[in-house]
Parts: sequence; C-alpha cells; structure tokens
Amino acid sequence: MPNYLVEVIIENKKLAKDPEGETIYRELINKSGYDEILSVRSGKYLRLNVNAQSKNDAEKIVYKMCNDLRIYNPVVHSCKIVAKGNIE
Amino acid sequence: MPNYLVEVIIENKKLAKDPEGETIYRELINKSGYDEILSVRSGKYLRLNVNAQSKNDAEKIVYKMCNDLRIYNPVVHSCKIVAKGNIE
Amino acid sequence: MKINLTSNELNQVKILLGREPNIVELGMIDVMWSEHCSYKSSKLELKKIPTKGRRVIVGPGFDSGIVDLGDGDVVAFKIESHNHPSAIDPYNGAATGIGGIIRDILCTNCRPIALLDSLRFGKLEKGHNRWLFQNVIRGIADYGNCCGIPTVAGEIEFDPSFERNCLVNVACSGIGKKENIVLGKMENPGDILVLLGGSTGRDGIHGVTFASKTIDERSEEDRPSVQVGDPFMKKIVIEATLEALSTRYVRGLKDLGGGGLTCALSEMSDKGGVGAEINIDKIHIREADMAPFELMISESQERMLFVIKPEGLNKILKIFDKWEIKYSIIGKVTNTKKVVVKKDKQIIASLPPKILTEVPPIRRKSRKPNYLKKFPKKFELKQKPKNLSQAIYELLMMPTIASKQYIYQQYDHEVGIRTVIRPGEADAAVLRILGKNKAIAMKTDCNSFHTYLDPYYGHAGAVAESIRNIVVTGAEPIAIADCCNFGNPENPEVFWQFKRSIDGLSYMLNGLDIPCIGGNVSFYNEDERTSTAVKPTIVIAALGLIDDLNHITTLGLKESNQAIIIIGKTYNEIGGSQFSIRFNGIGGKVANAKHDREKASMNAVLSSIRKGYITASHDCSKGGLAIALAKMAINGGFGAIVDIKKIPKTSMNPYELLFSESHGRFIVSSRIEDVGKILKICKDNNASVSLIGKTNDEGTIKFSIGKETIANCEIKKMRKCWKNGIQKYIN
Amino acid sequence: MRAAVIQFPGSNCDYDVLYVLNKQLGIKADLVWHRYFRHNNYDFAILPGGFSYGDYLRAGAIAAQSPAMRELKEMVNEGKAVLGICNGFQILVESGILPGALLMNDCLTFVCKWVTLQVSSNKSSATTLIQKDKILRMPVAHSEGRYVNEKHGIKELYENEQIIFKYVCNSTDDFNPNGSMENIAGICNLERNVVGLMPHPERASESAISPQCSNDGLMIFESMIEYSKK
Ligand SMILES: Nc1ncnc2c1ncn2[C@@H]1O[C@H](COP(=O)(O)OP(=O)(O)O)[C@@H](O)[C@H]1O
Ligand SMILES: [Mg+2]
Repeated sequence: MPNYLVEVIIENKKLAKDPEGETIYRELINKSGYDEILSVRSGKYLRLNVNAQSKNDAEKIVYKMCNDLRIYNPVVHSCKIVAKGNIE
Repeated sequence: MPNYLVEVIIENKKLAKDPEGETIYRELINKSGYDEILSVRSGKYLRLNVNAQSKNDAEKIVYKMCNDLRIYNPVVHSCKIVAKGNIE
Repeated sequence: MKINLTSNELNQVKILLGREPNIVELGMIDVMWSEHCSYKSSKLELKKIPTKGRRVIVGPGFDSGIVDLGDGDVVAFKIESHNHPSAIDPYNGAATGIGGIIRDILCTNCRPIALLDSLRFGKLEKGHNRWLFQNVIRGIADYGNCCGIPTVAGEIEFDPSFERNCLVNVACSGIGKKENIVLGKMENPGDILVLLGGSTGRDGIHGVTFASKTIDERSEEDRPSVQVGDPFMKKIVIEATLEALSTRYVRGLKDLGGGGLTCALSEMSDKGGVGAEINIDKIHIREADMAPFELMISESQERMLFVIKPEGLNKILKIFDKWEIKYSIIGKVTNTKKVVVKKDKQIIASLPPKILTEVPPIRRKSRKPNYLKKFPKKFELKQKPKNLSQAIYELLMMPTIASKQYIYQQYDHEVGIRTVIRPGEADAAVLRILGKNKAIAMKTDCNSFHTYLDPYYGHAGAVAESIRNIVVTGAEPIAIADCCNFGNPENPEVFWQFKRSIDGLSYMLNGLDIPCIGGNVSFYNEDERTSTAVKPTIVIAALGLIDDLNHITTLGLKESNQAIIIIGKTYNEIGGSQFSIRFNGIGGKVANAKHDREKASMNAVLSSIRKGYITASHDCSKGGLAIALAKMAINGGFGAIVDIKKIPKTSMNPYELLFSESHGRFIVSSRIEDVGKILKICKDNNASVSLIGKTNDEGTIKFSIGKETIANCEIKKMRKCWKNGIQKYIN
Repeated sequence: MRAAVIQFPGSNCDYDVLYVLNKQLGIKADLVWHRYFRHNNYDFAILPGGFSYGDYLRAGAIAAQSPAMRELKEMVNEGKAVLGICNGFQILVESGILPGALLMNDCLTFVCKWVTLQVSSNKSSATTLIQKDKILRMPVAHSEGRYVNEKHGIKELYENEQIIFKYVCNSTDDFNPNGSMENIAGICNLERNVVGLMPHPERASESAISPQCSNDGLMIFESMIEYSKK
C-alpha cells in the first residue's frame, strides 16, 4: 500500500478570534512597508504520513481520526484536511 | 492588482526534534490504534492575503516579511511559502 | 570528523597515552579537551576561590554543590550559562539551558524547587535585541513552567556590549535529605549502567566545541547543533528519576550535558577509581547509522546515566516502565580503571579516564586592558539633568532599573507552594521548606558596569550585592555559586579581566567567610569581527537560610510615620553608576566594596530583622539611595521625606548622595519606638547608621538638605515611569 | 472520605493539591497515577494543574482522550464531585464534560499573577460553603485560559447558572488576565457536581504563602468535602 502525505490545518473560528494572526498583522502595519499584505490568519499545522489504498482513503482515515481524537475542538476551530501525492 | 492567498508553513528542521509532533503521535494517535498513520510532524501555519502583480511576487513579499519579522528562525526552522490561486 | 585539538595538544595526548588514539578515542578526547569541558584556561585561577565552610557537604567538582540546612535537610545549588546557543536560537537556547541546570540538581537526589535567571542583552531600541529578549524569556518560561519548577528571581541588564552575545545564566536549587545524597560516581565493579531518557541523536553533536568558539561565520555550519528542548520529556525524567532514587538502588547518577556519554563515563569512573565498559549497540538512538564517536559525544537532551545495584535493576526498570520512558542497559562498572567502548563485541575505544578528565591547564598571558587607561579617574558632571526630580523619573525608566514584571509574569513563580516571597516583593526570593519553620533565600547579581571599570572591586561588589539581597529578607548567607562570562581568554586583556575578577570575588568571599560551592565558566563571548567582548561578568547566585518564617522582611514601606534609616556609609563613588551612565557615560571611580564594611552592615541588618525591629528593607545598589527609596515607596504605596544631610558620608554633593552606588548600604524602615534599638545594634556592629527621614501618606518622596527641598517625586508618576521602562518596547 | 488527585504525565500541581488536602484539611487523599485510577475507590476527585502531555496539540487535549477520563466520566455520572484546576479545567473542557473551549491568552504569553474573583454561584460542588458574590483572591498561572463559547453556549451558561467564578475588577491593572468571554474564570456542568476553574485555590490555601494573607482557596476544597458528605 502506498503512503500519503496528509496535511491538517486547524484555525480558530471567528468567535474565537485569532490573537496571534492579529498581532503579526499589527506588527506588519506598524513596521509598514507591507501594505500589500491585507490580512493574516494563524493556525496549527500537522503533517501526517498515512498508509492507505488511495488518496481519498488517506483523507478519510485522517478525517475520522481528527474527529474521534478531537484533534480540533469543533466549537472554536475549523479543520481542513488535504491529502497530497503519495510518498515514495 | 489581484490578491493572492499565500500559505506559510513553519516546521522544525527535518533533523531537529519535534517534541509536539512526536508526542501527538505516540500518546494520542498510536495509543488509539490508528496504525495506518505512520508519523506526525507539527508546525505553525499562516494564511495571508496578499496584493501583488503575480503569484511569484506574492511569494517574494511574504518571504521577505517572514525574514524581516523573524516569523521563523532559520537556525532551527524550515519555512515553506506557497502562493495559491488569486482570490476574487 | 572535525578536530579542535591543537597540534601541540595532540602531541601531549600521544605522550600521555603512549600511542596514537584511534578515531573514536580522538573524538572523545577532542570533546573533553575543549575549553567548556576541561576548564583548561580557567582552572588555575579558579583554585583561588574559597570553597570550604561548615555547611558545605559537596563543593565544586560535582554536578552541583550541596549545603547543610540542619535537621537532615540539604540544598543543592548550581548556576550555569547557555550564552552561545541563546545568541542564535534564543528560544531553544534558553530553554535547553534551563533543562541542563535542572539535571545538575536532579542527579544529587534533590528535588529541583526553584529556578533563577540572570540575563544580559543589548539595548531594547534595536529589533534584534528585542527578538533575543522576548524569545529568551519565552524559552525560559515554557521550559520551567512545564517542568513545574517555579522561576522565582533573577536580574537583567541592558548594555551594547551584550548585543551580539547575550548572556543567559540560569541557576537552580533543589531540596533533599542528607542521608539520601547521590553523587556522580561509580565505585562498585559489577554495578549496571542504564541510560535513561531522550534518545541519542546527531542533533546534539559539537555543542561543546561550539561554546568554546566565538560567534562568527563558522557558526553557519554549527547551527544545527542548537537543540530543541522538550520540557515534557524533562518533567517525566524528573519524576521517574526521583522515584527510582527513592528505591535506594541507585548508587551513582549523572546527567549528560557537555561531552555527553564520554564525559559522564570518564568523570564518574575517575571519581570512584574504577572503570566502565559499555556497548554502544545498546544505546537507544534517534537516527540510524550514527558513527561510534558521534554516539560517544552527542549531547542530546534529557538524558541521565544511572549506576544501579544489580539486585535493584528490575525494580528500577519497572519504575521507568510505569512512566513509559525509554532506557537502555548499556554496560557495567569494571575494575579496569579504563573507559572501554565496545561495538559488535569489539573494543573500539579504551582510555584511562584521567586522560579525559585531567586536561593539562594552559597558562594564559594577561595584560591590563588599554580601555581602562582612557577613562578619567575623576567623575565630572558634564551634562546635568534638568532637575533632581526629573533625574529620578528618568532613572526609573531605564530598562536596567525599571520594573521586571514583564519578565517574571511569564514565569510560574508559585508552583510547588513553597514561594513565600515572589519576584518584586523583596530583593531576593524566599521559599519555605515544606513542613518546617525554615526557608531559603536566593538571588543572582552582578553589576557589569562596575566590573567593566574595575573587575576586582566590581566583582567584590557583585558578591556583596548578592549577599545583601538575601540578607534584607532576613536570611543568613550560607553559600554562593558563580557563573563567569568573558570574551576570548587567548586575548591577554580579557584574561587580565578574568584574573582580576576572580581575585576580587575571592577577596570578598574570604572576608565574609562564605564558600563558593560551584560554578561555571563561559569564554569566547565575543564578536570576532569587531572584537568586542562582553563586559566581564561573573554572576553570583547567593543562597541564604531563614530559620524562622516570622522573620521574613519585604521591601515595600508598610505604614506612614515610620522611621527611615540608612545603614552604611555613602562615598564619593558615582563612576559606573546608572546615574553616570544615563547622563555622562561610563567612567570615574567605581564603588569599592570592602568586606569589613559589608560585614558590619549585614550583621546589623540581620540582627535587627531577627529581633523584629525592621518593617521594610531594601539593598541600596543600582541608582543609589534615591532609586532604592523610590522602589520602597512604589511598592508599599507610602511616601517619605528624607534629609540627605543626615546621611553618613564623605562628600556633600547631592548627586553623589542620591545616586552614588557605594556598597555596604541598606535602607530600612522601622516603628519610631524601635529606632534607638536599631541604632544601638549598628553601633555594636561598628556599622555607620543614621535616621534620615520618616514615611508619610502624602504620595510623594521628598529629598531635602536641611529645610531646602531638592527633589520631590510623585509616587504615581514614579510608578508609571518604572512600570513602562521595559513594557514600552513590547508591541 | 477519600479523595483522588489524578496524576497525568506532566501534571505539576499534583503534590500541591495533595498537601492541602492531607496536611491542611486532614482528608485522606491519594496521588493516583492516571492508569491506576478507579472511580469507585473515591468520594471525589481533583484534576490538578500542570502541563499534561506537555500541553502539546492543545492544553488538556491528549489527557482528555486517556482511559482515566472514561473512569472519571463514570464518577461524574454517579454525581460525585470533580474539580479541575487550571490544566484540570482544560482537560474537563477538552473531554466534553464541561462546555466551551480554553484558548491561548489574548496577550499570547503565560501569565502568573494574583487575581480577584467573584463567586457567581454557590450552587456547585466547589462553592456550597461560600456566599454568593463573595470576593476571593487567588493566583492564575497559565497560557491557555481564555474561555470561549458560542453565543448560545454562553446564554445557556447564564440561564442555568453554570458560571461559578468570574474575574472582577480590583481597581488596579487589567483584571481579566486572559481575555475570557464574560470574564469567566470557572464553570460547572448542568448537574453541578463538576467544576473547572483556571485560578489555583491550592496556592491560596495558606496565609504564609499568600501576598495578602489570603487563604480563600481553602473554602473551595472545604466545599467539595461538604458536598461529598451528602
Ligand atoms: N530575569 C528575571 N527573572 C525573574 N525575576 C527577575 C528578573 N529580573 C528581575 N527579577 C525580579 O524583579 C525584582 C526586582 O529586581 P531588580 O529590578 O533587579 O530590583 P533591585 O535592583 O531593586 O533589587 C526582584 O524580585 C527580581 O528577582
Ligand atoms: Mg537588590
């Protein structure tokens, strides 16, 4: 079975605010010169190596895991799961 | 000028330890029987909205910003910057 | 393999060994002969420091010093630097510094109960310095907090000489029982060697040789040698180790720091006059195909080497299993007086431990630095502050003097429920011994502006100040540990600073009859390109004993209409003072710390506190009398009026009276009816003393000469200046 | 009466809570390694503060998935008193026993300082002996203590009187140390037997170690004991 790289990205929902992203953004404005950057959101990133039949399967496994093990808290977080190509 | 979504992923360098990823893997995922998941690396994620001429330009601006503001420390971190399609 | 031995040293090795070392042996010797592990430049000088005292159980030479508190209680105490890693990765560098000092305490079978941090950075105006500052603090906080060890005190200075080389010194104390002390020794052939904790990887290679070099382009390649700390793993190591030690089957224990396994094996077998044999195939590793010499010198974090009685092995392994912590049984103690390393049953290294532990000292040249000739002997006020009130406000805003709340608020300073005096409440931290009416006081200090102008008296003063800081809380000083931070010792001017510093420190310790129970030397804190070295800095960590919790005294003024008393004489010593630096730059005559004066004032203060006569007390140091009193007012919320004419003194210049940083001085408050008693105690102790004013609730600190007011500062405004001094640079 | 102080890898206020229960209050309390915890041996349980599993992923997230929490849920269902302090609160929230989330402090750093609390409700296992609206002094020490919940979640907390402690103004400084919604410092479950709070009552249980001689924290433990007598 091939191995897939699966990325999990957890961000705060709006109600939970994003103090870290906001701080980085404020720093940008303060230090100026970065007017091109219009917004910043911060999040947590996990990169998993998953053994699965297909990309789709890999995503499904990770999706189930993230919900079962509460990798994110649905009240305050959004969670994005993307399987990338397989790893040799 | 179009706006681009730029993703920044900061991880500990490949050969550095990643206590967070290792602990999540060992204590949470592995103990719960998700044998298909072979490893976890953890990182920090930033999602920026950047106003630029091109995808390439957007990436360059963010790259410079990450270095200027020391969003990551090249001594221990690897930093991956990817501009995605433009945002309407 | 990169070898740092000089060709001369290599020849010495061959002579001592009587043959060519093989590649594994060479790697082991190379790391042990580094400055960091061998103390080759410093050891002749360090011998001058007094180390004996009636409470000393273990002095320098082991992982940490240990002193006797009576009733079977002991304290382990140690200070260490982590400057070089912190300069390039402030977060992980500082974090792993905390990790290292905790292990030193842990391996004596004392539970680590308190951390202190002594920090030096360039000025906060510069982004790079702010980055270092914020991340060092975050690194210390994240690591110490997670391990459940409170960070209870420290100090910080800002000066351009620390810009490219920040100083990160950390101290730790631990509490244990005299009968349970374990040392870093192997004594009984047949005992089993078990390596516990983090797996061994390439991440920890050449940390030591790195710390023995200046930061220059070369660090580019060295960079991966900065390690990532794992405080969670450390917490497990702490608990598992203490539980294992409680079985009494552990006969020796050492943490793996600089020099890794090589250092632990050679020092432990040397101390016990035995040998050790290990099999490197057994070591649990992070990365496959590591070369044998790499395994022998790796400094991967969170590892401990246990020497275990064979009959207790199973019991101890069960404890490690309960904590789900990795370990490997790597070998045993032998009677060969050799450190033997095997791989696939083949001997790949066999060295007498002495060749690794007794590195020949180097006699370095020394020469009085040129810069010292440049400074005018006499201090002249070129630029006068607008008025004295304004000067006080401005000094309070200087980051070196300002409130350190931004720092210590990020540290858990209460976990363990021992902290009686928190940061900000007094000069030193006080932690009780649970279940007893006893406590220990601790503080780190050094005034690098003084030491730069006069390494001798500057460091005599560093000792005196750190001791005064614990005395004001009501503690009897019992020991110190020191952490030396200097530039390149191969530079005769730097070595001169080092020598003079050690002399001054020893002078004061001898005079006060206080032993030094451990220390650490960090050289090469120097920017090669500009050859600017850090200001000579030996940080003194002082330890004191309070034998009755009712005697603990804090710095805030407590009530209005109490007496303000100064103990100790004020001299014409404004050189290197914060006032001088703020308004005139550095130069002039530095405060000369004399042990007889210190002793007189300290004894007077301590007896007065123990008799219950003193309601608030503060050491008089950076910023002089004016700043000391200002801090007492800001903290307690009460004002005061002080007549500086009444100060015991040698000059009548108001600048000097308010801002001179003469040593041997304390400001205390007392109830009016106790003034006579305090004056008498001072007289009996030969200490200069004077009643100089009274507290009030007018919300100001007023200084006068007789009837004439020379400064009048609002507490509210002073508090604001003081609180914002550092905070204003954040965000 | 027997209490369990549950120890996870990384707990670090475990001995402190134990000291208060055993030495100050004379209660039989055991330090119980999480894997050995069995709910029927105990009348009430405390999840102490610290950094279980290093706070990796999120504070309390990994401990929340451990088998010990299955045991604890049974204890909760039996109506026995459970108190989560700091990391203990985070674990209770992450395991879904208490609603909402505890996120990174607004200031993005760890904060250790004494705060002023108001007892918003005395109808909980941790406040039965305390007057409603009473002001308590206690320290906080955490980096993930910002209480967040959805609008209707907050509304429910109010409707059901589940907010037990709030940070209140004591004239100086910022009184809310982490940016919690509604200044929430502690809440209980619907059945009122489970309470979680960010401040550390065990650090405020002896006047000898409190800056203003406060031993307000003791009342929380005494309330739990009283509640468990029923
Ligand atoms: N780096 C630090 N870490 C922890 N506590 C600190 C640090 N720096 C200063 N402190 C604490 O802040 C308080 C004031 O320190 P400092 O400004 O050096 O005062 P002073 O010079 O008046 O003695 C002390 O309690 C000290 O322990
Ligand atoms: Mg002081």
